[in-house]
Amino acid sequence: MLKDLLTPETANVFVGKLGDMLEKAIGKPLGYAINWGRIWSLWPVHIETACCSVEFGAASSPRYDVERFGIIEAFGSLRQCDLIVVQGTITRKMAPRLRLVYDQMPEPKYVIAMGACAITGGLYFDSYNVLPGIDGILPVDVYVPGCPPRPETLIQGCLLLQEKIKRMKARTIV
Amino acid sequence: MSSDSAKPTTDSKPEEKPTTDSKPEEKPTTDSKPVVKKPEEKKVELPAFEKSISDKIVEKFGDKVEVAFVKKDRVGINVSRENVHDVAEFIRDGLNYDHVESVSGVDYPQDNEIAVVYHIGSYSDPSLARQLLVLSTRAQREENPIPGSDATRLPTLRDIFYSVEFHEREIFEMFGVYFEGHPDNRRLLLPEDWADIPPLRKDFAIKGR
Amino acid sequence: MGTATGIIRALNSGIKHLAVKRFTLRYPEEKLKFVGDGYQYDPSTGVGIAGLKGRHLLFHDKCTGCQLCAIACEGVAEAIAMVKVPEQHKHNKKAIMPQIDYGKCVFCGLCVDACPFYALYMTNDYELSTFSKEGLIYTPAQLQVKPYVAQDSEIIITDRGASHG
Amino acid sequence: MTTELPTDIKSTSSEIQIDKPSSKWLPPGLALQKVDEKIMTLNVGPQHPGSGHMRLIVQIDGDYIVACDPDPGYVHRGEEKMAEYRNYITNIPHLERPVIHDSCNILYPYVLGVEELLGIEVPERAKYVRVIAAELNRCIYIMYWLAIYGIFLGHSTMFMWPTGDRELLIDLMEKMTGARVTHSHFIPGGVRNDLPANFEEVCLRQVNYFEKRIKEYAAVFYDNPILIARTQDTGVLSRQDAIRLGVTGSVLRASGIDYDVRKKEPYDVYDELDIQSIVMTEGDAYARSKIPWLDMMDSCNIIRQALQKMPKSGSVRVKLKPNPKGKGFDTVYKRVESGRGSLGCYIVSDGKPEPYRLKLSVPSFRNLIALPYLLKGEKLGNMPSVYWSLNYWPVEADR
Repeated sequence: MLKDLLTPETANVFVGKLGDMLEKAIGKPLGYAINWGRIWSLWPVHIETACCSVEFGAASSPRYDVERFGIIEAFGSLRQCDLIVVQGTITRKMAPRLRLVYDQMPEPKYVIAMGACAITGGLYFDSYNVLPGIDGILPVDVYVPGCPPRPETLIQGCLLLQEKIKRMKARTIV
Repeated sequence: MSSDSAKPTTDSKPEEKPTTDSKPEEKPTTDSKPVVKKPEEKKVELPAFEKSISDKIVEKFGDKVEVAFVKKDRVGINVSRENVHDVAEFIRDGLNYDHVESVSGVDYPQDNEIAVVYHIGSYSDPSLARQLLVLSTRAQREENPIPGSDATRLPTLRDIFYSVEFHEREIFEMFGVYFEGHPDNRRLLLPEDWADIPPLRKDFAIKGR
Repeated sequence: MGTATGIIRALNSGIKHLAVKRFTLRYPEEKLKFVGDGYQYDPSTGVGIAGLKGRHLLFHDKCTGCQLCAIACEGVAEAIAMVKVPEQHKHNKKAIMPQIDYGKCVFCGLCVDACPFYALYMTNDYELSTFSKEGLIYTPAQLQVKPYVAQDSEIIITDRGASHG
Repeated sequence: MTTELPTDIKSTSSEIQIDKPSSKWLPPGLALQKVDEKIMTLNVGPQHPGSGHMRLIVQIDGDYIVACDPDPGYVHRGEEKMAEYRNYITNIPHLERPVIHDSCNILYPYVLGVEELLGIEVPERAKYVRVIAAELNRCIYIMYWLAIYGIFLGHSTMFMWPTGDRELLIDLMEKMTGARVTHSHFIPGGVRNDLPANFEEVCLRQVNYFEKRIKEYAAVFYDNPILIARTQDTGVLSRQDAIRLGVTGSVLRASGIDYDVRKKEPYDVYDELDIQSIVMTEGDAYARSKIPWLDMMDSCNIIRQALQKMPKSGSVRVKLKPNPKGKGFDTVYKRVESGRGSLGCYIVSDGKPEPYRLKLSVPSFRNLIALPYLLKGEKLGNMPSVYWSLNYWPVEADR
């Protein structure tokens, strides 16, 4: 019977089905494992763009110690980072540099917009030199409001990002 | 943004013409009538030490200078742009002032002038530690500015007070006042591709205002 | 002081910290205790009441739709917009109430100072992060809800250093 | 390595040959300038842990810096322009943003200036509350500065300890004003709200503990031979040059000039308090980094004095009219001693509710001028210590 089914015409279909089954059996746990690895090593690029960097520093202070969650560890090279936290105002002079930094990061990469200035321009909605939010230049994953946000809010935002990564397809971003 | 900035602002009404031509006899504004307490009008006498400083300058330069105000710890001098270099030199050598704390530009479109105000202080003379000498001069203002190559020019004070270097660069980019003799009239704060008029002029309107 | 003694002193000072209590606030499990219920303002005396400047709380029964908060915010961040509400109040003829965009709000509290009818207060809620910009816009109905914020730890200073309870 | 001190300071930044803007002109960083076979141009920043929000274009010959051209302006947000469109009250949240961790002090000259313009008398208790807030904020600023200084020198403990201990004071400020860093607490005519119940007691306890903690930094940081080797005799600024460059704050006091605005031109109640201004004469990076630390102990002292002398009750705020405005044309220049040095605010009013022109004369911008001068002839490895010892906060300099 098996011999009847495995004609040269149907072999391709069977191999394809087998691949799908394998994908379902292994791919999902594998993706989960990959994502699990990603969420505990969210290392940010060391780029301060404005004053929110003060609270960013406070978040890694002994009081809040955000490295408990495996996120936001002070780290060196941007070629090995996968998170960019835009800490506040992006001016017209800074915007090309920010994009340049983002483009140099390896995939997958995530963006957190920290502070009112990064989300909508905040106080500087009518300034001549400030971008009205960073949506125009970077795809933002999580918005952390406040001016500046409390470290707790930043931690909450990072936990939201971990939650989001957990539910992402691991292989959609190669 | 560039389209907004071309049109002049409407809120600079000509009737409220801010001038610094107030005479030294006018009462200093430190004693202006408080809203809440002390409603009595008191007879104003000028602080003696500050008066002596302004007298020295007037004695030296006569009617080339104009004393704008004499308040507590502050002496205001207005000078025309031809004499500002000489006056500044006298302030350094004759009066012991040695550094510039702040250089601010103020745009007066109704006078067609841009004022540049130097706040000069002294570290080396203890008796002048509280004092600030406010030296104000005015540059001609152009309706359509081409920073660096129009008539909006002033002599630099950098060879007298070295500390004005970055301040004058800032004034150059924010107001378009070119400082003749300044070695480094480059852009400082604005983006490299800034092509609009200098932003702190009054006819540069910001979004939605 | 020689180089060796200097380094030994530095190491010694660091090692002493093994005995010091842990200062870390374990955030999602325990939360900070604040003074009062949030920043409030008393228009009759013109003085505020100390408290955290967090998310706002809007009392629908007191808001008259006078827009003073929106005018105060105009010069700061333009975060407050007046929107129509379905409910009818006798004192609110136009049926408009503030809607706050926390993507713009800077938590300065000047809108609370501006409100003459005790209708707008601030609360201790600070956990506002979202996935989308739209999620940061709080409508009058959302602002009405008084948030529950757990407050259970404070800085305690003992001989073995400062810690969070 | 000491800098050759020329008798007559020549321009240092102008020696870099950068072409005048033209149609083919590229930003100075993107266009590689070939100066010499030996000399290399190096861009530090704006994405670099050692520069923050600014860029330093340095030219190096081997390991020695030949010239340095600072390129600020990455956070230039046009505060001064926007202030012309806002009234005296709504300007308050704006003007504290340049230095959010020193926000009381940057607001102080503005508030004093507006009070002089409007002729407002401040209640006595409010003056003391302001002084306490300003001194707490100075400590918060210096602790953050110290933390970053530690990171710049590769001393991670000195990042962790100050950021942790500064939370003690942030906690106090949060009780007092309701925000961690951006307080918006000072207002023309006093402060926004009164102190919470038993604040004095908590404040005294935490400040005492804080002072005990910062004394420990001597062992781990200031007496550390590695730090001394890295910073002593680095970037020496002589007394004469400090005057000519017009620097301010700890940079000035490290060069042997006793100048503290709190002492020389006391504002609010500083004339009733005992202030020592710490002066050192070495003028190197070590002295510049030690003075803020000693300043903090002085600040703790001032806070204790102020808590003792403060009236226990009374009004803290004068009620203002809506849209207050000055009378006719007037100018005022007020200055205070912030965490970085003398901070001035120049307000020109034309009788409208908005200022006609507002200029912040910020210490960071004034200290920036010393950077090209100090870095000339230094080793590249000393750049972070010299740069950050100037007490420079880029956001403030750009405004």
